[in-house]
Amino acid sequence: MMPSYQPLTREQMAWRAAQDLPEGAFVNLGIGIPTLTASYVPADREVIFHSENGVLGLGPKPKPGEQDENLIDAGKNYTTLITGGCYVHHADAFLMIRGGHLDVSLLGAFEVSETGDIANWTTDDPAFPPGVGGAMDLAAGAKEVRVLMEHTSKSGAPRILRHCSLPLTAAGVVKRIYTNLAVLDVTPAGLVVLEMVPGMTLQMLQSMTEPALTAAASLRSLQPPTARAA
Amino acid sequence: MMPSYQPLTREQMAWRAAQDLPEGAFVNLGIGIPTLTASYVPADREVIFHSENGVLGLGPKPKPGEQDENLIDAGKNYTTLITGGCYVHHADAFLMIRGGHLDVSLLGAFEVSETGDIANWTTDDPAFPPGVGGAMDLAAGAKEVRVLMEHTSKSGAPRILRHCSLPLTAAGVVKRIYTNLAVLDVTPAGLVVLEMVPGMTLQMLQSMTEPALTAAASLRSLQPPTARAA
Amino acid sequence: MIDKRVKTLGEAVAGVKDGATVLVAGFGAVGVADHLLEALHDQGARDLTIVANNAGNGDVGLARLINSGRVSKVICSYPRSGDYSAFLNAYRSKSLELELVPQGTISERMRCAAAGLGGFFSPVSAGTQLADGKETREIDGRLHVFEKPLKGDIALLKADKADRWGNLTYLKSARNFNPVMAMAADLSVVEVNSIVALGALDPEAVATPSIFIDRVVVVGANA
Amino acid sequence: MIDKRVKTLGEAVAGVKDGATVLVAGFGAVGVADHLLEALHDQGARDLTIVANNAGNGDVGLARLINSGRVSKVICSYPRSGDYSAFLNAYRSKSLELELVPQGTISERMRCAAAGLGGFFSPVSAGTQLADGKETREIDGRLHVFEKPLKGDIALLKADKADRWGNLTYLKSARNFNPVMAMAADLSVVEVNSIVALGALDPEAVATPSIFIDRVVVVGANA
Repeated sequence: MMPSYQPLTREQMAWRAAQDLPEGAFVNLGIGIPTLTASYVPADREVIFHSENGVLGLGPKPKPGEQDENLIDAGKNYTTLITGGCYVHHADAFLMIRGGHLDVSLLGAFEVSETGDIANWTTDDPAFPPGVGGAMDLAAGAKEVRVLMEHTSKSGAPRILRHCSLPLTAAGVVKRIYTNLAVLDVTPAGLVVLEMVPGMTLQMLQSMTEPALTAAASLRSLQPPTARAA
Repeated sequence: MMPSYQPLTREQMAWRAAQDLPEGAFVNLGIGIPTLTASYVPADREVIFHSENGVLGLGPKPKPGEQDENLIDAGKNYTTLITGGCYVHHADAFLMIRGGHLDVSLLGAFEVSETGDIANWTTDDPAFPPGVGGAMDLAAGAKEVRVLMEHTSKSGAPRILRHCSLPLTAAGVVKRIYTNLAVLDVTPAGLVVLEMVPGMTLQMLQSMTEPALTAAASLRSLQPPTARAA
Repeated sequence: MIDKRVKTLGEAVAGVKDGATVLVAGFGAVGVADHLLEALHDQGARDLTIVANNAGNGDVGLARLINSGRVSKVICSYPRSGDYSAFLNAYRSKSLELELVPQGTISERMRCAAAGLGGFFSPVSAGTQLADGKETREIDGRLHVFEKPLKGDIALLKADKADRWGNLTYLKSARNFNPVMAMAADLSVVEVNSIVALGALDPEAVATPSIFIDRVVVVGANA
Repeated sequence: MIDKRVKTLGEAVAGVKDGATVLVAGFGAVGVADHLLEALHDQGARDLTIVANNAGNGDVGLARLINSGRVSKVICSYPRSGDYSAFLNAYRSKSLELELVPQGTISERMRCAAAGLGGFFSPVSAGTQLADGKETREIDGRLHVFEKPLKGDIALLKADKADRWGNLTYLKSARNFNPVMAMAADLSVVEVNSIVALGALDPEAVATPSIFIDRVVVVGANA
């Protein structure tokens, strides 16, 4: 039987995460889907994006021909600086991360546990060297760590687990999870579902999630404006 | 019997210490006699003076009427910045001190021991609160710590001792001592006298110094140009 | 629109609670937020722990807070500077506790807190009275002392220029403790000589990035 | 007269010994001292430990040193960036050891060495594979890992402008690791786009003060 619901696209996921970034927030966007989030911040809000390589106030991608070879983001793509932004060195950039100066760190992940553990730095493939970059700093340091990821693997296996199977990036840090199916909060009482895509039931969502889910009293539909979606 | 020697003035002591500051050296001058040293650096040498309050490249005192209320030295006197100098914040100013980036830290002292212990921060007077300022940082951090002080107390008691009687600022750090009577090196074999004022004998100097003194093979006369002295 | 400007000194120091730890920038009389200190006096919070390099002069600013019995502890490197009679009287009457910390250790402990670290080992003060009771460790043949992070509830800062986001520049040696304290407090409040348009400060020369600043108030001729 | 300028890239890297620890600034291809890395290749030192964020690309710079068998260890946060085949081949053949360190911990360990400290406790990596074998401590209810200072024998830096004393400014995100590595090496060598007169750099905007720099060489159009 075909599912009666439509998972969010990557752009819609990014749109949803962007709605929760408050006015004036300092935010670090992880590489991957989180990076897309910058485009969906409501136009009347000022949100300041931080890049681990010493840029506070990342702007949109430069227009073709206007790239500056000395201005890249954490994904090593050309970027711009918004008015009011500034440059700092690496130790200061990570002081901002580790010291709790970022309001939100929005990360991609392979797995998240029901207690907020996150695994996003290695698949432990012995054929390749591991790489950690700023992942552990970003997971450990921000005032609030949020994850943006597909709800299940390509084969349909849950990625929200009782315990992460992959090596941890940090333990007990994730507060909110945005997936292509739902928005969930990690609480001391377990995972609470705040929003689900139209047509999704708690039972269906539970079948794709390892730990027990509870519906929030305010449970509502996760419906991004289709006009914004790619 | 009157002594047959003439102790150095404070200015002459400062002159002597200045002669040992090499071209290109980064130097911190402690409050008191060490501060006077800046005026006696040979004109053909560039020596860069560091101030704990975030000034790298302290210049001479400003002329009357040219004081800048935002530019003071560690002694809280108005100062100037030389061409090529720059400003840093306190954590960076002390990173320079503690991290061994200063070539010479020239300190005043109450007492120095034969193993290079220094006491210069408190007389332990219970009637007054203690104050340490940057003394312990400066004594612990520079590549070479040198002391500039009167050889004896006003009452004639030795201030170069087997063990300091006053609370220590740092242990085993002093490499050279300039007094109003002599220049001495602290070596693993004990105190070695490099220079003495004219008319001084090793026996007389020993009588004013608690630990045993050895004369350097190159022992010579400490004779500042009187024209420079105040 | 992000706008950290507040109109009055009262708004700038609003909310300081009794028992708060207050980071007071400056070295001697330079780089000190004189107006914010007076406003804190008016605000009324008591039982304050003050972190500063010195301990106040005359009967203004920090000294006035001490004279008014509002300070229960001072963490500083050098209380004996200028006319420090306010501190001296309180110290002698034991109405105030002194924690004496080497100047570089004070600034490093605040940076440690700012950087989200749990403490560090320093060779400074090892083997001295100021290390009494502290954990020590020999590292690479040298004795070190364990120092803990030092965080403020509020920092009172003085800068030259600010924009509405709170990016700051300073004047000469008035920089001193300001950038470090700005990073090390939950609430960082700055008095400035002037506000400039967003983008007017050179992005290569911002000394305190906006992320560390919460409130900005103009003082002096431009207020 | 202090003059840290050297005329050739060969002079700039003279004296690097076999077994040296080399701090290589840059993030991706930005802020990397490409010319100094090539000069180090020509200079010939072997058995190098490289500290960098990434592990080289293609067959230039750091990758070329690796391909030439000159690197025995890489301390980095993210070797898998771009065409990292040089590193990958050496890693697979076990001719090179990898010490993987979180990016903020690398920069903080270098700052720790620069600041003359003996180590620090960090919450980053606590409870993960990268903390295996490291001392841990619970501080304020949170697990921390003890991290040691990381010092270089030489730092290879890239800046925009320098004066003859070695004061430096950078361009935009090319600042990255450069100021930290400049502070953390016994010998700090920088390639710059241009030399300016002493006093031409704004004293409020010097990003690396002269005290940290030993040799300056001009590269590119102004060389």
